Formats: sequence, C-alpha cells, structure tokens
Amino acid sequence: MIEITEQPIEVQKVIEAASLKEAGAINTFIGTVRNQTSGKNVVKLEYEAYEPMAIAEIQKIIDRAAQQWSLTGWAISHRTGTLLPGEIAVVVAVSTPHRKESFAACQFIIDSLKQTVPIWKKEFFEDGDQWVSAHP
Amino acid sequence: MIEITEQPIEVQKVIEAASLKEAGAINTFIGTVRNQTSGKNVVKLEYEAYEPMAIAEIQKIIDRAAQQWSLTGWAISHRTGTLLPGEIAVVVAVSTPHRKESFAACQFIIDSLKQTVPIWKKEFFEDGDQWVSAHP
Amino acid sequence: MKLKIKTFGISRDILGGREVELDMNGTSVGDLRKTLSTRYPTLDKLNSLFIAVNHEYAPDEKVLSDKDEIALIPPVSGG
Amino acid sequence: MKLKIKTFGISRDILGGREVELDMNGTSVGDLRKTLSTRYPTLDKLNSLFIAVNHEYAPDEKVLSDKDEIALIPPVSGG
Repeated sequence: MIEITEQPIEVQKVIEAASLKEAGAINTFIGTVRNQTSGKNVVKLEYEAYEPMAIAEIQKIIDRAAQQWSLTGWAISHRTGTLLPGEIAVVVAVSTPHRKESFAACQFIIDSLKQTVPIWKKEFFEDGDQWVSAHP
Repeated sequence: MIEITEQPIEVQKVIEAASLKEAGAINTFIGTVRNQTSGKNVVKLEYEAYEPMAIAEIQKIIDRAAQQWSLTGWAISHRTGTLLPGEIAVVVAVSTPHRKESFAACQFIIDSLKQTVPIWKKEFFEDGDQWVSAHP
Repeated sequence: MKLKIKTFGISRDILGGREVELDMNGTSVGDLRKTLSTRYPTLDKLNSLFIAVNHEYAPDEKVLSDKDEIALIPPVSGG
Repeated sequence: MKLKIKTFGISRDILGGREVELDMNGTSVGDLRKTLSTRYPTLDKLNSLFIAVNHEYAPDEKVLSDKDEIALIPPVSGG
C-alpha cells in the first residue's frame, strides 16, 4: 500500500497492510511533527506532494528494497496539508521473515523517501515560516 | 511501560505509551509467530517468563539504551502463554527526537532482550516440540 | 517552445503560480534550466533544483515536447 | 544447605517441577552448579545454564543463603 492522504494516518491500518503470516518481524517508523526545530517553537507544518510522481518514486524505493531484502509486506502512508505538533506525518511499515532485515529495509525506505520523493514541508514559527531544506 | 501479559498485545497502546510530543521519530518492532521454522510447520508456541526478573532485565536494557541515545519515550510488551502463527509475541516502541536514534535504540533493545531476558519459548510442530535454543 | 510548468514548494513562491506558462529557447531540459535561471535568478539560490518530466527525474539531455508534464522539484523535505 | 530452586523452560523438564528442593554441598553458586551437574547430568548438555539469585544473574563466587530466591536460567528465547 502506498498512500498520500490529507486525513490523519491510522498507524494500525498501515501496520496491518504490511503484515503477513510468513513475516515474523515487522518494523514500523512513525515520523511526527516536533514541537521545536533548532530551539524555535513550531506552530504548524504544511506538507504538499506532487502526488503521481511521489507515488512512482515511493514504488521505486520499494522495488529497490525488495531486491536487497526479503520483504513479505510493506505499507507507506504520507500525510499532506496542515499538521500540528504531535501529529503523524509519515508511517513506513515493513515485514520480513527475520528481525534484522525488517530494521534495515524500513530504515532504507524512510531514508530514501526523504531524499528523492517529491514532498515538501513548510515550517511555521511564531515569527515567520520557511520551506525546509530549500536554502543552504 | 514494561508489560508481560497473557492477553493479546495491542500495538496501538504500546506505541502510544512510547510517544511524546518532543519525539519526532518513533520506531516500533513487532515480533510475530512465524508459521514455519526451518521448513517445518509451526502449530503453536508456548512462552513462559520468569516475570519479576524479566521486568528487571528489561529495565536494565532500557537504562543502557537511555545512556546511549536520547530516548523521549519507550514501551515494551511481551506476551506469554499459548500463541498461534501470526499472533504478536513482542512489541518494542521507542521515541527519540531524531530518526536514526529511534532505529538504533529499538534494535538494541530487541537484540538485548533476546539475549538476556528470562523468557523461553517452546515450538510445537505436527510431530513434536522443542525448547528453542536450549541445545547446540 | 511554449511549456506549462508545474511548481511545488518554494519554486511556486518564486514563479508565482501552480502552473506557469513559459516561452523557452531550445528544446532540452538543460535549455529549460537556462531559461528559468535567466527569468527567475532566485532559483539559483536553492540547494538544488531538479526537473521532472512525466513524473520522472529528467537529465539535462532530455528533449522536451509540449505534451510532456513538466514540474520543478526544489529540495524535497518529506517525512 | 537446603535450597528451593525455581525452574524454567527446559530446566523444569529436567528437574521435574516448578520448584525443587535440593540439598547441596557448599555455599556458593559454583557449589550449587556442581551439585546440579551431579544430580542432573542432562543439564550439562544445554547451550548454557545461568543461576539467578534474587532476580539477578549471579557469578559462581556468590554465597547463597536459604532466604535467597534461586532460579535456573537455561538459554533464553524470548522475542
């Protein structure tokens, strides 16, 4: 399952979508909105995605992961729109027969997602806002 | 939260117990009962724990993890009694400010748990049973 | 060649619209980069700027057609 | 010294009970190991056998009292 959604992400649903009886191990990464960034209070975040390309790029990441590890299941959900501190921005769940692979595959997927998938976030502080990572 | 329970583990509850607004990253490992072990069909597992010592040993692992990484929250639930294939045996959830730490801390905790915490499992096959890891 | 360009993140703020029509010199992604850089010099200050053609990251050599879906991809920050 | 010993996993199958009374020679964990090994030689075939005293893994030098909670810890396999 690859999902980009404006609705709050239901973690349980994502985990279930990644689970399989042959699995043995399921690793899940949940990224939430922090209430602070470099010492400044975060009021809210806004996420936007180039949706068809984001889905295609996530699929490429999954394909690469499936070449390296025995994925028995996987599911990724990324939220867009306005998020408040504490809310869930992304959930990656991966199931594999053995434990180590589940950690390695899940970490690879979230690391790659942050590098190549066309999704952007703008941080809103009390005194302004900025597109994250845009400038040096 | 450290929990050893005969009841089915509610993943959502464990994740919530580990979450904190300052977190940013939550990594969760779920260990489930595989339907096969070295090619043999698993009928069921039985887990037993030396409960007070198991809780003390898990607490030591958490303390060691907290020395190495900035844990903002953590929760561990391990089930005992009879489990069928697909059922959840253990859930470890860890929250940290940043992503990498959440993976490292969660993996350290589950790896250590498997090495030092007094919990035992017996595998039941169609043609017999065995205590896992007991013999060379 | 006249192109419609989708914008995202900070590139939308710089170009001033979700979809911007652009009259460019040349036919390749590299040519489009040059036109963009001349017209919107602020783009050069970004950490990176990729151009996607039909939902794929495109190399500078790629030749464009006015039927392609073209998008600007400033530094991503998902997750 | 007479001790009550809690057993778990395969050590329960070998000793034949959840809590087994044992009359041992000596006073240390190491002495207890020797008594166990003589009385239940099958224990020597295990991958490992630790002895816990009051919920802590105990070294062979540790001196026992009949008030201690003593338990056999065969190879663990949680998770």
